[in-house]
Amino acid sequence: MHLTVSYTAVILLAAALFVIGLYGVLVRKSAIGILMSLELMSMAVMINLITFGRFVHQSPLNSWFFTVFLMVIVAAEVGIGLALVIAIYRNDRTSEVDDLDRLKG
Amino acid sequence: MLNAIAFVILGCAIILGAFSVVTVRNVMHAAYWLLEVAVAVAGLYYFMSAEYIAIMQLLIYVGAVGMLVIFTVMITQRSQVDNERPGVFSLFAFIASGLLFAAIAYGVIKSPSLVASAPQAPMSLLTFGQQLFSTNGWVLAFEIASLLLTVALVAAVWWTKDRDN
Amino acid sequence: MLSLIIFLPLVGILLIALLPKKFEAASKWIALVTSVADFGLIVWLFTQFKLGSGAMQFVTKIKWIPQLNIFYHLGIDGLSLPLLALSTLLIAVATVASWKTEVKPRLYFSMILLLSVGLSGVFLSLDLVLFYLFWEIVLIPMYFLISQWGGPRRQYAALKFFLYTFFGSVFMLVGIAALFIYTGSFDMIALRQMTAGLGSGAFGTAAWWIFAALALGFAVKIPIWPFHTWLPDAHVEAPTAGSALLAGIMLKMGLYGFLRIAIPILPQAFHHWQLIIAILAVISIVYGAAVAFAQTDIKKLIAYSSVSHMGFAMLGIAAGTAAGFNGAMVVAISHGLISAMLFLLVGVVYERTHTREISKLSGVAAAMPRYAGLFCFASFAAMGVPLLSGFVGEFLSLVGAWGSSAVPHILVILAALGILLGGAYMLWLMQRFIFGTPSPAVEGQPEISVREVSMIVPLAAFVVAIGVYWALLLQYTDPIAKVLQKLVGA
Amino acid sequence: MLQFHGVIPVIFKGYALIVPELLLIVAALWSLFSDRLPGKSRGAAAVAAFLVLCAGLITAFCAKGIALFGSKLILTSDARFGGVVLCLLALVWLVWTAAAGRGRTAEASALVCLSLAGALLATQAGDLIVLLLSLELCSMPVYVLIGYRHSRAKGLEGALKYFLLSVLTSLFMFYGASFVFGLAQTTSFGGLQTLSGEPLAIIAMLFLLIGIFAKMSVAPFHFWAPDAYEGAEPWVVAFAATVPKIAGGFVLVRLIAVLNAQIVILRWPILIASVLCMLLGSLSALTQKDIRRMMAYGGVTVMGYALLLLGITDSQVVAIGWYFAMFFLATYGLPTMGILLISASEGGKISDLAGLSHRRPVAAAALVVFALSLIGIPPLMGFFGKLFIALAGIRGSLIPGVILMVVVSAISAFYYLRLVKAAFFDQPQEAELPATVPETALEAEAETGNEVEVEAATAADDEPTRKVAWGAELAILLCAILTFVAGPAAGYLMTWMRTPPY
Amino acid sequence: MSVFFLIPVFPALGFLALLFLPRARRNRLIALGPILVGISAVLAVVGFIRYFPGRAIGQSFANVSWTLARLGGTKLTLSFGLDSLALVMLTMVSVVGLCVQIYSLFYMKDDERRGWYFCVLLLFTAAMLALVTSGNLLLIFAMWEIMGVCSYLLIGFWYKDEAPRRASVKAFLVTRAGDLGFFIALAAIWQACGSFQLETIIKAAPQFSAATVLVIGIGLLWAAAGKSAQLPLSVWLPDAMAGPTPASAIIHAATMVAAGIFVIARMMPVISLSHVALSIALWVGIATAVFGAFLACFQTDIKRMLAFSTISQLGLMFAALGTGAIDGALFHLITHAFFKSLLFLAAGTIIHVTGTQDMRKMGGLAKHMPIMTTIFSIGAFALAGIVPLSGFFSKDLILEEFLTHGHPVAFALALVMATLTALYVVKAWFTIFVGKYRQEGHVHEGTLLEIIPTAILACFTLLLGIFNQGWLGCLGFKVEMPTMEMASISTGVMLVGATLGYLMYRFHIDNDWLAEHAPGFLRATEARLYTDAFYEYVIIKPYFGISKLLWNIDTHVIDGAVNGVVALYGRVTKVADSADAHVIDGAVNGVAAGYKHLTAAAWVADAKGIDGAVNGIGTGLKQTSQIARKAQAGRIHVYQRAIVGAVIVLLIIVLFVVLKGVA
Repeated sequence: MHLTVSYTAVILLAAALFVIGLYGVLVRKSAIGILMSLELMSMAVMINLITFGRFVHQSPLNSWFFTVFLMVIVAAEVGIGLALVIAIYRNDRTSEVDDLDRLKG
Repeated sequence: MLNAIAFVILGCAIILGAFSVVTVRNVMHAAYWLLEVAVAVAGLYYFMSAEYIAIMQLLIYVGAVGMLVIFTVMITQRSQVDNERPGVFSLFAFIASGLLFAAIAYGVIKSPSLVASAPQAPMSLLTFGQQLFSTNGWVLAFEIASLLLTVALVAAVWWTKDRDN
Repeated sequence: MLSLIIFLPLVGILLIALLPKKFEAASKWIALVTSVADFGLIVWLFTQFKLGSGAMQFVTKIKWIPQLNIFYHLGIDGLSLPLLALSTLLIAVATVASWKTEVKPRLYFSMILLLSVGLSGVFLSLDLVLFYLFWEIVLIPMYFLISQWGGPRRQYAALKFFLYTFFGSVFMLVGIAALFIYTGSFDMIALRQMTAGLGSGAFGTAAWWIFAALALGFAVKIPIWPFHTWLPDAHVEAPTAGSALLAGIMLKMGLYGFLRIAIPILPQAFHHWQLIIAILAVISIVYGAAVAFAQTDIKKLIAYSSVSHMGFAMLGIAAGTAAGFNGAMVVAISHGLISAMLFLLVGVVYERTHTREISKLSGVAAAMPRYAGLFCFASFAAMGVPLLSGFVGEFLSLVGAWGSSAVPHILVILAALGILLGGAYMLWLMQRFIFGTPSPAVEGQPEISVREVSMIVPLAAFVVAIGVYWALLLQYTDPIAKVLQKLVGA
Repeated sequence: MLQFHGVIPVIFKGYALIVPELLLIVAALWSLFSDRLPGKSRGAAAVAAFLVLCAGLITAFCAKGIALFGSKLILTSDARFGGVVLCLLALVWLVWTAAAGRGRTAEASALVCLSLAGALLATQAGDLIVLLLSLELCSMPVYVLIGYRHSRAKGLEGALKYFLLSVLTSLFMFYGASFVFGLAQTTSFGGLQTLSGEPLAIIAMLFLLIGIFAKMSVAPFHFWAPDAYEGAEPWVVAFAATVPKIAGGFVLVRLIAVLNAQIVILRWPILIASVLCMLLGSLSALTQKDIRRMMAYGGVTVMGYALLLLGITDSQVVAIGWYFAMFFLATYGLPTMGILLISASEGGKISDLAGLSHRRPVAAAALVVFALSLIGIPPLMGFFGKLFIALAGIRGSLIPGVILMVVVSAISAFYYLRLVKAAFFDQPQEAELPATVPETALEAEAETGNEVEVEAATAADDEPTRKVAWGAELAILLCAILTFVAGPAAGYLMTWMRTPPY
Repeated sequence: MSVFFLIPVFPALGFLALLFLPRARRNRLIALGPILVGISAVLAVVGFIRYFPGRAIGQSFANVSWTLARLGGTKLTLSFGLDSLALVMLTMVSVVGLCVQIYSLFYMKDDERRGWYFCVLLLFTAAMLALVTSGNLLLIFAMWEIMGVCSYLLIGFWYKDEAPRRASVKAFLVTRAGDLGFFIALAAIWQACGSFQLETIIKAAPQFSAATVLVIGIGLLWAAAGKSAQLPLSVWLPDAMAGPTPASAIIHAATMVAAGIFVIARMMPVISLSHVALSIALWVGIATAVFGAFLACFQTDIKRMLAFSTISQLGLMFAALGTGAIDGALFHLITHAFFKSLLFLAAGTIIHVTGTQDMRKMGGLAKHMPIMTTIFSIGAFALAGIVPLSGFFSKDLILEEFLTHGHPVAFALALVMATLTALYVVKAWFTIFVGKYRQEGHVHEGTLLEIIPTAILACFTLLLGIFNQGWLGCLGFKVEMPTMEMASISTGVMLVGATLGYLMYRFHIDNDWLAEHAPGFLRATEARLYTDAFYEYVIIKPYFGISKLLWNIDTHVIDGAVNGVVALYGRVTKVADSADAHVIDGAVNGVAAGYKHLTAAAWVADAKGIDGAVNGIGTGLKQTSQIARKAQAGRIHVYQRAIVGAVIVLLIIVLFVVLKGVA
């Protein structure tokens, strides 16, 4: 394994992915855009997990479980998120986040 | 063992894809880029000898999540114009993300305990399966996950029903 | 047994709450029956009470919050027994006095019973947190009594009453917390040894301001001179039964606090403050008497007279001698009886003439001779005429103060002057209110009714009993006074 | 230290100790299929209530210091106490919905049961993955509940805001968890104690903490709460504002207990969060006119009080601080739910409460008990909570924090008493008052059964129903009695939670 | 327990019996009064005869004591003791009491509140009898104050008109002012010897410190001055005449005023230890004597004249005590009691008959009421000190005591007082009984009920005069016949006074004459040498002012200060009257656990202080709350940015802490 330092590079890659996702969440205006950015961030987390499992831990077993269950969570969240977006769309004909500012104060 | 070249290619694909998901104006194109990133990540898993996870990644992210996103974009696409709305570049977000990345990077580089362990014995999927369903293992987590998905199901059904008294 | 005394009125409140609107009038009967039953329990307690021993009796100690060793700790001794009897008696008398309340009677009588719970709790609890808990509980019903059924400026008076006592109690809480920090216990009896054990040093200076914090909390309640401005407003605006209770028993909670908590637990700190308390007490006496002289409203006059009488009790406490402590306790009881009588009598006239202005009322003796007789009796008792309880308290306080090394004799002479001034405003009131030709407001008013007399007679009986046979009260308070004197080592 | 080392790893073949969760799943399923089952949606809520009651009793009496599923679930005594409190809250909520729920509430009770299951598991979790899963299970149903009336745009908007912000913070939590997993090489809490104090571990723990703070709506991450609650209906907010937050609280205390060694550095963010909570929460609540928003900010303030304790590092007192924090969190739930359930059938605004004492004296009395408890007037449990915090705070040398707490609780008295003032002293605007409103619970009994005007949930804001069923009054009364009794029973509860003596 | 301790009990029972009866039945039972006092009078006389030879004052034949209470461990006992002094006083008080009771039957027969009058009179008699026999200073003080209350009730008996009301208050307050001295003395005694028993006090007296003895002495003298109307506190007695005459007879002539002298006599062994106290008593006594006599000469009202004469006689007794020997004072006390009560009762009849108290309107009554005239004359001449009557002997004894104890100046002043006494007695006698009746209408003789009691008193006055050696000498009194030159000096002085009196009557040198010749002098006498004025302007008026001032301080300064403290801001900003403001006011008041509804006008006007303060807090909080709510802008992006920002900030803090290694 000549590139021993390489796995930290993967962690940094994951971090970059996480950060880009975060940037996306802050910038994107449409709800779906934000959801997609959130997906990116979740992928970053999973890369992180798998890399630890593979390179640091004795057996990658735990990391796999962790990743699988994370995927379940993300899938559920996407399910709910999109259902919500569609419901809002049916009400107001918009999914632009900035128009939704009735609740304040 | 990780093949350096494969890592570089996949890394670029992921970063480029993520960047364009975030910045491209048309939401549909963003969705496509998301699929691209998902595939790249699956590849990364494969190279880290986590084949099963790679397959799961493809199944869930590309198959389920990607399709759902595209499907929703199509439904809520009122007009071409909407999609073309220019993404605004916010300095605050950029600086914040940069700082966050720097902090994490600093932490990762400085951390002494993240030392590479001895080469692992190849792990068979059999143990994964057994552990998943043994009471000492992850059956509890599995059950909770199932409940989670039921909730998602109920939510989706409830919100998309027309009559709601 | 003691818990039964405290929580019996709660049963009454429950019964009243369940009364449907149609039977609203029955609530006063329930209140009366409960308070008389409570008083009966106290009488039974008197029979079981072992005289002469200064120790706590009928002690119940149950673990309440073991983590902070807070206990549900009740006990009774010579100091709290008479005060408890006085409080239950006054609650019963107050119920009779407010027989004619039409506005929301159910809420009114449940508030009175809640007050009874609070008061019995205060006098019986031996755990500082429990004591503070009941101390705050008493605040709420009194606030409602004043703000719901009071006179024209009741909101302001109720608000002022609440804020004064609230701030007082916040200081008290700080004191209690500090005591806990230094000793780790809330038990009043155990604290006496603990603080003695700690001696001076770090705790010495801390004891000084802990005593100040506790004393401030109690002083607001007594009230001592600079903190008394809530009393006249609260009295004037409270309904008759309310002000009788307020003056009759709630002022004594402050005295009880001093005698039960502040002095026995922090005797060394008491030495530092003894002279200051004495000075404030004498100021209260003279100031109260003088300002009472200038009042035009009878209730305000009696309120200021309460300030003056409480000054005597504080002088007795500041003296630190056995006679002084006895005097303070006797003043507490006798002032409770006398001021309650005076307020009830003023209430009788107020119910008839709806005014308390002295200028509008005169010549009551001609219109209502029996009423005038009772009022004169009460006034003489207030003036401290021998063979009545007023004299016993004031005499013992003065004798105690004279014998104490901490109180200079000039202060005692000033206090004696207070007795004269006390006589002055009482006589001045009687001359304008009772004697003389009947004013139009008083003309043709009906004589005092049997119900109203039945309120006054028990109180008057006790006043005479204590006045003639001093041991009736002193046999209970003297052992306590001896213990306190030993603790203070005046 | 929580008794982790003392726990007997009993390999439990049977599923006896997760029966409560199973019962909740059964209740959820029953509600989902309630259209075909007897009693329709209201019956479902009643059955759910019964099952929750059984779950509560089981957790109360048989869960004692046992690790299940290979120590993935650790049932310590404080988790048991948390479980019972959460079951109680859900019970009150379900009884109220059974009696006065308007419109189709089947899905709502199903979601509540699932969320409660998630909450129970979260408080008992002994493993990082199980913890994350249960937290998600606990908060996901709430997204739906917030947006329950999807015909109301405000509801959905609230739900969306809650959803997005909560997912964002959960991802932070996952990211933190991944690093913690990476460093500690295991996901079980026992293993986490070996975490070293290196910067990466600290950052990871901070991310983990941020995720939980968001669940508890602690100050810098509380922005979703007021909007989400205002969007939702009061009866939904009653659940959303109490159970998930309390579950989050218990999880936070457990995590802090686990990561005790490294937590010293994280003491600063906790204290900062606590101060922010108290200030922002109380000041914003002061001028609120909507009860739900006010309770949201009230919740934030309460979290501030609890966090104050968790910031103690003085070794002798730190353990006691946790237990007091847990006790305080538990005690704040009941009054909040009570107030919100009362306002549920009166309309969300404070002005809607006007003249409550004439219409519903029982509810008015209960309102007084709730308000006084939240302020901290002695006989009720709010006082004991604050007393403990004060004493532990002073002992743990956090005196400025305690002083801030006293000032803030004085300010909180202002807005809670405004409810009492509205209920007792304000006259209702509209003159006509339905004479038939039952004067006392007893008279209500004499009314014929508890017929409830089923009112189509119109698009208009939830205007108050005139006829309030006795069941609802009963639920609120139950809630008030529990709040009242819990005060003096504080000592018993603390021993039941095995709090170490002072 | 000998039966003689029942003497005070009978009148007390009478009081209790009458007290609780309604007015009608009480008026019918007034006969109960004289019967009960009669019984105790008989008992007193029997006691007197039984213990006739008697022992020295102080050794009690029989006493009974009981413990009232335990005070800080030491026992507080009360006791009654019968010694020769007590016996003599018992007889005197009960006989005078009996006569007054009988006389009152007549005097009050048509007053509709006569039941109440007899009830209080019985209480008074009981109190005086108890005081006399009590062997304990605390019991004496208790009875002392009870008598004060009775005098208040009796003086203010006709409460409908102004004069009695003011007089009763004045009397009670002045006597209570005196009682303060008693209070302080008691306190000093308790501190010194821990008991109030007379024997223990007198036994322990030598060990007292000089300061204690001085305090006790001055305290008791001040109390006696109050009770016996000595100079500084003598203002109340002349006004006390507003009460019914028989009441004045017993209270302001015989018993109550004598109580002061009695107590000083009882406590003489202690007081005599401090010479300062004795000299004070002497000079105050002599001054009061002369002052009283001087003013009596210019009184036109018969009762007021008698009042001033009582003041001067008491002054004389006080001075006698000042010499240290109590025999002269006590002997004069007893004789004075008889002839002064006789004079008062007779004056009562005269007033009843003539319908006026003004002597100038009377005249020539001798012709119409011969019996009353003789009785009145016996009393008057005893007062003047004419030989065969008791007044002469007791006054001589006092004069001798002055000489034997070396007080020549006091002796001279006493002679002046004697002449003045003779002057006003003779002047009064002539104006009332000689010349023609200046009013129309018929003057009739006194009825039987009036004559019997006055006759009894006249007999006692004569009896005491003639047999004083035999009667008093044995009861421990050192009484001997006055020496020839003393007798001649006093008779001479009396004759001078008498002639002056006759001349003033003859040439009508009375107030009208004085009006032209010495108006200033007349005003002075009318204003009682400005003693009343002194009290009015130096004490009472300023006291009114002070109390008004303190009340203002109370309502504005202290209250204002307290509210000020509550108001965090100095100047209260006017709260914007938006709905919010009301909410805040509501909330702020709400802090007092619920609050009916904002009675704006009355409340705000009154409570500028507290309301302003509390509003001050309210405004401050409202503004900060607006700012806090701004943060909740409503758009998701703002929230997300806020969250990420918060994360960043926390990260920086944590890293900063980690890097600096600060735990």
